[in-house]
Amino acid sequence: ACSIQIQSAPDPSIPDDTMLVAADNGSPLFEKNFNPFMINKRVAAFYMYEPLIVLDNLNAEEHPWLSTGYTQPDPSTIVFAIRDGVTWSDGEDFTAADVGFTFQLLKDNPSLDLQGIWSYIDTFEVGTDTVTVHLTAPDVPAAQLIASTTLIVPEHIWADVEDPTTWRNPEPVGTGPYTLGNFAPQQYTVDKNQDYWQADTVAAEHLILPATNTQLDVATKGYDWAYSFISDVDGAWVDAGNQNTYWFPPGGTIALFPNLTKAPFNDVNVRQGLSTALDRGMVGDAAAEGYMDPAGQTNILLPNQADVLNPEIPDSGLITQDTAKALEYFAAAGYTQQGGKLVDASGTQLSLTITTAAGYNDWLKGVQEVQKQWGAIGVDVKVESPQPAAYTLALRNGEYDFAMGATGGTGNTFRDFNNLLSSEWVKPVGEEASNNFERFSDPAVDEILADYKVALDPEEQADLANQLQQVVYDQIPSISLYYGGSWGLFSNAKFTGWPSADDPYASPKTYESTPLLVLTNLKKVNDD
Amino acid sequence: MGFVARKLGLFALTLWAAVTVNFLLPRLMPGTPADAALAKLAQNGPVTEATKAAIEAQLGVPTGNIVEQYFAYLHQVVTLDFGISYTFYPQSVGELVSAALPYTLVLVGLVTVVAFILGTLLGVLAAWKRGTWLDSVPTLVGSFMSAFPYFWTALLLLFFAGYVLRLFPTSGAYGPTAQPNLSFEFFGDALYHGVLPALTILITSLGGWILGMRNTMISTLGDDYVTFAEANGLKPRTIALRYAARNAILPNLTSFGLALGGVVGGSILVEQVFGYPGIGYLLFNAVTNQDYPLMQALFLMITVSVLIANFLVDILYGVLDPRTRR
Amino acid sequence: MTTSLPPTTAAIRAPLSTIDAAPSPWKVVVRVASTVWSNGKARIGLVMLAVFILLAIFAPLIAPYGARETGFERSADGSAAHWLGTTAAGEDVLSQLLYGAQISIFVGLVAGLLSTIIAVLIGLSWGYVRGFGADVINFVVNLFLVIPGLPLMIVIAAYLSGGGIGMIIVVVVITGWAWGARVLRSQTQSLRSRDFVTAAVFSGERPFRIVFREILPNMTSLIVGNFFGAATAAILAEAGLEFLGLGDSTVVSWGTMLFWAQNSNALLTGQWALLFAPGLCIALLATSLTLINFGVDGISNPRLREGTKK
Amino acid sequence: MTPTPFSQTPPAANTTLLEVHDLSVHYGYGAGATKAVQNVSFRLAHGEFVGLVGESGSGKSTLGFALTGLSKPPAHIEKGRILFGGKDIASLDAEQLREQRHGGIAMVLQSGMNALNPVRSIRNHFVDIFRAHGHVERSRWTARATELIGKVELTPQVLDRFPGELSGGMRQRVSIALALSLEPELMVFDEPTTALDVLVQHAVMNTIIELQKSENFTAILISHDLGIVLESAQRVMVMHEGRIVEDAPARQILQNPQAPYTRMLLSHYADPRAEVVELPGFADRQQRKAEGASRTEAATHTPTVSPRTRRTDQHAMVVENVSKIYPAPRRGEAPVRAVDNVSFTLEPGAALALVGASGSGKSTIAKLITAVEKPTSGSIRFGDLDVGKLNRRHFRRLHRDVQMVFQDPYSALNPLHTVEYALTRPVINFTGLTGTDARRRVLELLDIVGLSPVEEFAAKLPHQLSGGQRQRVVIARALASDPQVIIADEPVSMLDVSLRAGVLALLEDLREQWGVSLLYITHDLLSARVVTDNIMVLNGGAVVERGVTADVLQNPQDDYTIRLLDAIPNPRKVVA
Ligand SMILES: Nc1ncnc2c1ncn2[C@@H]1O[C@H](COP(=O)(O)OP(=O)(O)OP(=O)(O)O)[C@@H](O)[C@H]1O
Ligand SMILES: Nc1ncnc2c1ncn2[C@@H]1O[C@H](COP(=O)(O)OP(=O)(O)OP(=O)(O)O)[C@@H](O)[C@H]1O
Ligand SMILES: [Mg+2]
Ligand SMILES: [Mg+2]
Repeated sequence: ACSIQIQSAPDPSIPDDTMLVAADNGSPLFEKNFNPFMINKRVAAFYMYEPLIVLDNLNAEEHPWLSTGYTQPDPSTIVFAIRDGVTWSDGEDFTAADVGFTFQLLKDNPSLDLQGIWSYIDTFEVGTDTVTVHLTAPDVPAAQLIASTTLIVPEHIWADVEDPTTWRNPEPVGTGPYTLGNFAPQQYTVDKNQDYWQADTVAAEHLILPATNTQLDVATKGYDWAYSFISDVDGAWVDAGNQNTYWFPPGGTIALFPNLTKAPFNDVNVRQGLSTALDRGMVGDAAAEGYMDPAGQTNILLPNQADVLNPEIPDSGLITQDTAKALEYFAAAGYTQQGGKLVDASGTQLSLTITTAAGYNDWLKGVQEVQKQWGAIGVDVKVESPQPAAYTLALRNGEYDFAMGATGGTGNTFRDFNNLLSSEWVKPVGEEASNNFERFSDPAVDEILADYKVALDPEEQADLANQLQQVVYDQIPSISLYYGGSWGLFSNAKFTGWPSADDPYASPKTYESTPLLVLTNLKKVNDD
Repeated sequence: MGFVARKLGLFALTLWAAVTVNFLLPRLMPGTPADAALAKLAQNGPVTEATKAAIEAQLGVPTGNIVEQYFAYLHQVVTLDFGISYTFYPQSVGELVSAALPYTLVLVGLVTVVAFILGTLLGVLAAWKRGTWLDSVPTLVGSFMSAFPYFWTALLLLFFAGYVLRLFPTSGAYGPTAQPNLSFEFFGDALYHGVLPALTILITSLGGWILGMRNTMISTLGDDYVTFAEANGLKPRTIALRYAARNAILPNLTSFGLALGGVVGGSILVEQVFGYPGIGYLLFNAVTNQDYPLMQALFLMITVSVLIANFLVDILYGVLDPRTRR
Repeated sequence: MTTSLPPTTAAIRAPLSTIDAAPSPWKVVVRVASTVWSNGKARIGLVMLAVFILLAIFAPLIAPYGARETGFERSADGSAAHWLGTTAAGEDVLSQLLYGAQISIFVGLVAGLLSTIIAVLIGLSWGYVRGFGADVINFVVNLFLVIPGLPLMIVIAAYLSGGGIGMIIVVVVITGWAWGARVLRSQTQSLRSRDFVTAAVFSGERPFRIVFREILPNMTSLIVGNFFGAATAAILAEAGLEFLGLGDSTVVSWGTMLFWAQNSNALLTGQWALLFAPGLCIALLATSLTLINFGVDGISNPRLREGTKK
Repeated sequence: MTPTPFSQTPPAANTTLLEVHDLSVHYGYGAGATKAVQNVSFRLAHGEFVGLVGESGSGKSTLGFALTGLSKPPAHIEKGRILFGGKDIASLDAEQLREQRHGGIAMVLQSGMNALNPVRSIRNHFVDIFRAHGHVERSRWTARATELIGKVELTPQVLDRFPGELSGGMRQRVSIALALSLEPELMVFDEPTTALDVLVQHAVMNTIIELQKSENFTAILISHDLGIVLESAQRVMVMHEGRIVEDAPARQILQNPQAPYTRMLLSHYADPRAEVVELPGFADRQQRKAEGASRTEAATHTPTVSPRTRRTDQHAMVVENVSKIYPAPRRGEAPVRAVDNVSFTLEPGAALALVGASGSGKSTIAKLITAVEKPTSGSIRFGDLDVGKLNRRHFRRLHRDVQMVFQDPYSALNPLHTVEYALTRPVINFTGLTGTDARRRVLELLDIVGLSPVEEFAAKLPHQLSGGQRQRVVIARALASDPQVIIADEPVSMLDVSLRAGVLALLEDLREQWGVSLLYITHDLLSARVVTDNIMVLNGGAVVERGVTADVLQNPQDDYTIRLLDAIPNPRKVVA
């Protein structure tokens, strides 16, 4: 429905083997920073430096990468088998020593250790083609974290760097599929690494990454790959031509975190009441304009992680709106409807404030829908949207009633539940917690998590995961609303083989390491 | 002499207070720079405690109590070394500012001057031809255009001239592959990219100058020296320009001074819409990311340039108005 | 009367026929209003403003749907049911436009009024006092003039987030009063040297009364002009803040409409009316105030009145 | 250099230069129009020097602008024709009109002080004219400008100055030189000397008269001062309410005025040096003194509250060795010694005149006495009040007893407050009366100053009052606190002759009736003569002469006093 239909008009000077990618945003100019350990690095550093394994956070699948695999002889030991035949882009051989060097680098420079792997690692040993990591405590899932988030850098270059914490690595040398091409402050290109260890899987010879990628740009300038939510995507993106398609799989669960230190939100009946009163479909529709599905109350992403789902939970965990049932729950908690208001014994109306961040507009729209629905059963709901920094602070300090937030989607089931439920994160209100902001604490659940942490047997893992889903379903530590999308926009004009609902082999994200999966899976359309 | 000393004292006091306010403003905002960075990261997934610690270490988030920070800041002000930006870590504030400043100065500065000159001329014409279409058209169109919201004008221009008609580039200060240098080619490229933002500022600021000049000029037109000049049969052009306009422009210089001082602050909304790499864009990023070092430096720069611009206008006043010469 | 007045001064006993009825404050208002009305541009402005105000007041009656009513087709083009189409969230644009007028006009008028009041209080005392007091005020006003406006707004907005429209008004007022204060001060200074002010001192009046009963009423037109200027600035500032996402995006105002329009990329989805209409309304509302100011200028400066030609 | 216009032979060529036929000029249109000039007709021959007199607002300037084609909207010629050299001015288009300004009609504006562009040097003013008309070659510009500036008795250095750097008199001369540079056939001088000091005024008038003789242009001199006109013009037109009520040779006007209005104007001239000075409404002071209080008794005015009865103590204002030095106005210049070691005592009930040219320090003394300014040295005492060191907070104590009548009744009243409000405030503040008592007192005050019916006047706004009525309100306000001392700083200089005498008589009356002492500040020696007993002459801040008013004026000792007396225009001098 477009009165002025914008048409995609790709720049004819961009050849067929070159891909235009909206992956990196300058502010508004690019700073030439390819240090993979910095928060402000160029995104293409992810295409140049590779992890030991690539974890697809959509379906929690591990892909062996610089390591051909790892074994866990006991819950506190990991042995990585290092891939042979990999060379750095300057021709030097990649070895286990490089992996060891990288681990040591992060130990020596804690400020570079953004994922905090050294909070798990105790020591490590470098073998000829293995690296063995000893953890400080038994922790099976830590292997995945260490393996998937640590980008390996070449020792022969980084050993001479004076201060790696500020070094901008202007001429990056990595093992990845791409090397740096032309760099200008408003756009840079990366070129295919012809000596890449799986060079035959890489179809695109060049990637162009402009510094500004407004939605208008993306729609009109013939981008091949972008990661962005576009309103009315069919009208604005698909109809713009250029064989555009899109795939918006769930990348996490958007949920409302109740503050469990506050009455009456510490009453599970109140939470159940609030949860049952919601029409999640409408909330998701309002927030994501109908592109995302309502989320089940299990902390599992569907359909991608369907095989983890606890089959005993009814309806795949999806709660349908049921006002009568909600009122029953409220009655159990001592709340009754009076004159359209939900009041407790003393006649005070149930009132709460939902905190969300300014500028997170999909959340805001969702919250407004929640406000409407809860208002309809007589709850007085206020909405606050402070700046992101203040929102983060409120969340971490536990100074809120209900807060919007994202949960799950790390690609590691244990971590998804641990972050949400473990009492290890719990801090008193006023002190910053880094996870479990709702401050859920249950010794029984802690026990399940402890078992999970050391479980090596997949059967046992699955069983524990089922128990945890039941906990989330019954105790409502967070009220799941809808899935947060991964907004993949693709064009089939030059390259095909994009991830899709039919072939959900990877997340459509353009940043972090999953793009490696995509970049090694594409095929050129005109192979001449 | 006592008068001058007092003025200078007041100037210094204002400067100090402004500098101090600039220090306090960012710190009055809730949350720290690390929280802002975390909030950004959290959009991509949960963030651990270790991450926060690493971020804080990376950014060098200020340590010490507020008094120590204040003195460290004063030291920075004096040495003009504002350290490393949080948002754009590891770039230094100096690096960032010196990269952004030229574009803002040229774009906003040039347009401000052009708008002032053009608006003033149109205002003179309107007042001189009072009651004719030369008066009513510029004043009505001017007051209408000056009521346009900046960003709205920017968006419309961007959409129609940029995307529909594809006449001008839609973002950036120069072509995507260009490397900034002093060549003729680059200059032309930069000029081409500046057209739309410049047009936006021109459209929305022109009206104010037209109206201001028209009103003061109508007042001076009634002054006795204008009547006397007419009685002496001077050429209408001479009367309009050298008598009426020449005197009418003086009061408008003060506004011009403030506007010029504001140039350094850039035009946040316009730069935002056009992704123009100027100070305004930097400022917006700094503020929304609680980038203390960058914010402090930018605020200081803006404050000082407003003070200096006012000072220069005072001097110009002295040159243009013999009455103030002492 | 039997004063010893000489016969030749009979002229002093003015022709009593010219005596008007006792002046009431309403007469002054009527006089001011008629001066403004007599200006063609101001007349257009007043009519425009009146239309906007009426639309805002009667929005609930005129608007076809509720401002926040959703559930219509998303991003639809104009149709008989939705003259200006719908938003990406499935709201009726026309209804939002009508309800949005309430906020914009409210913010404009309230913020304009408040910053004018502050400007008057500070500008007048600044103009009247001398010595240390004047230096202190001068210092404060200079500070507010020198500190960059929009950034200050952003910082305050970030600090006061969640305050809704009230916060926007506070921000606009804090950053907007200083200029008016400066203008009013210089006018006060020139008025304070008038004889009638000195005469009031001789009448034993206290400074407060001199400032607010003798000087203030003589600046009516300047103050009214300042009000319209401040209101215009407030309307534009509100829109700017909302557009940057620093306001309260849950209310429906023209500013938030633009914010959501930009956010859902109305231009990309072809919803040009969604972007065009609120901006145009802001521009027209602000223009109406600017036009009224033409008439207000004429009150204090007869030269700025429109020539009464045939 | 006393001008003697009548000794001059009449113009040789008696041909008509300007012919005005049934001219009406209106401001605005329709019923609300101000008919500033109505049905005016006259002829002007080559070389004539004609005076145009009339009170403020009678339409003189409007006529002057119409003649020179300078009428601006809303002014417009409603009907009639102006033929200059046979050509109708109204028929010329803008450019033709502009071109004819060289060798045509030039005008020196009423506000000559502001007629120069403040940001252009005097030289450039000349250059602009030369360039516009091209009647002087570029090479001769400086020479011609120097020549012209010399004709108005200024030095060539003036050329490189800016208007702001010149005194009012110099600026007025520059305006005249500029007009002269057009080599006009007819010059219209609109009040060329208003707002100038008496001495400067005298000098400028002399220059004009000399110039007219030497350059032999035709001149119209507009003035509200019949004295000035009669001293210089051969023929006088008297204007009243937009019409010319009398048009006759100067001598005839003086000796045999026809119109009652002309006669009224003439009656207000007297020589302050005369043995006996009488003005309409004033018997001579000495005579009155001799007659005793008979006149006062005649005024059977009995106030309901006798103000004096409450006073037990009467104080004198004692000024001793007072100096006031203002900081230098520009860097590098000397500080201004506005008042220089002045001492005097104002006894209760006395009337003291303070005279002197502009800038001689008169107003400064008034400010010092009223504590508006503090003296640099010396002391001012009023009873137990040390006025010189009075704090702002104690102003009320002083102002209860010392009040001021302002020079300009137009700006001394707040245009937005009614007369009643203006009078009620001091009554409430100083007498403590409230409600109906205060109102009664206000009406009484109006009655005292002769504004009746009092109720009606109480309700008026200043713009509904004439200048004289306003000044009466100002006086009433000064009386409201029942003061002991009234300072009147040039209370009539802004008023037309027709209103002056009434106000002066009122002041005089009040003093006699209520026993207040009066400090009368003026540069007008005639009025000083009629209202005061003693006089002090100020020059450059210092007292140069003092004594009994009549003695000092009849027998001046100081040179400066003599010059002041000489500068007074007096039509009778002409015939004498
Ligand atoms: N611009 C104007 N608009 C309307 N009325 C005007 C205007 N200028 C003058 N008048 C009116 O025209 C009449 C004549 O004014 P004019 O200036 O000619 O008087 P004048 O004799 O020169 O007085 P003065 O001695 O005060 O200069 C007055 O009643 C005045 O109020
Ligand atoms: N506030 C001031 N600052 C500096 N100089 C001043 C100030 N007030 C007056 N003067 C100077 O003091 C001198 C005396 O001024 P004053 O006003 O007393 O004269 P005046 O006799 O009242 O003159 P006029 O007849 O023009 O009113 C003048 O030279 C004047 O310029
Ligand atoms: Mg006049
Ligand atoms: Mg004086």
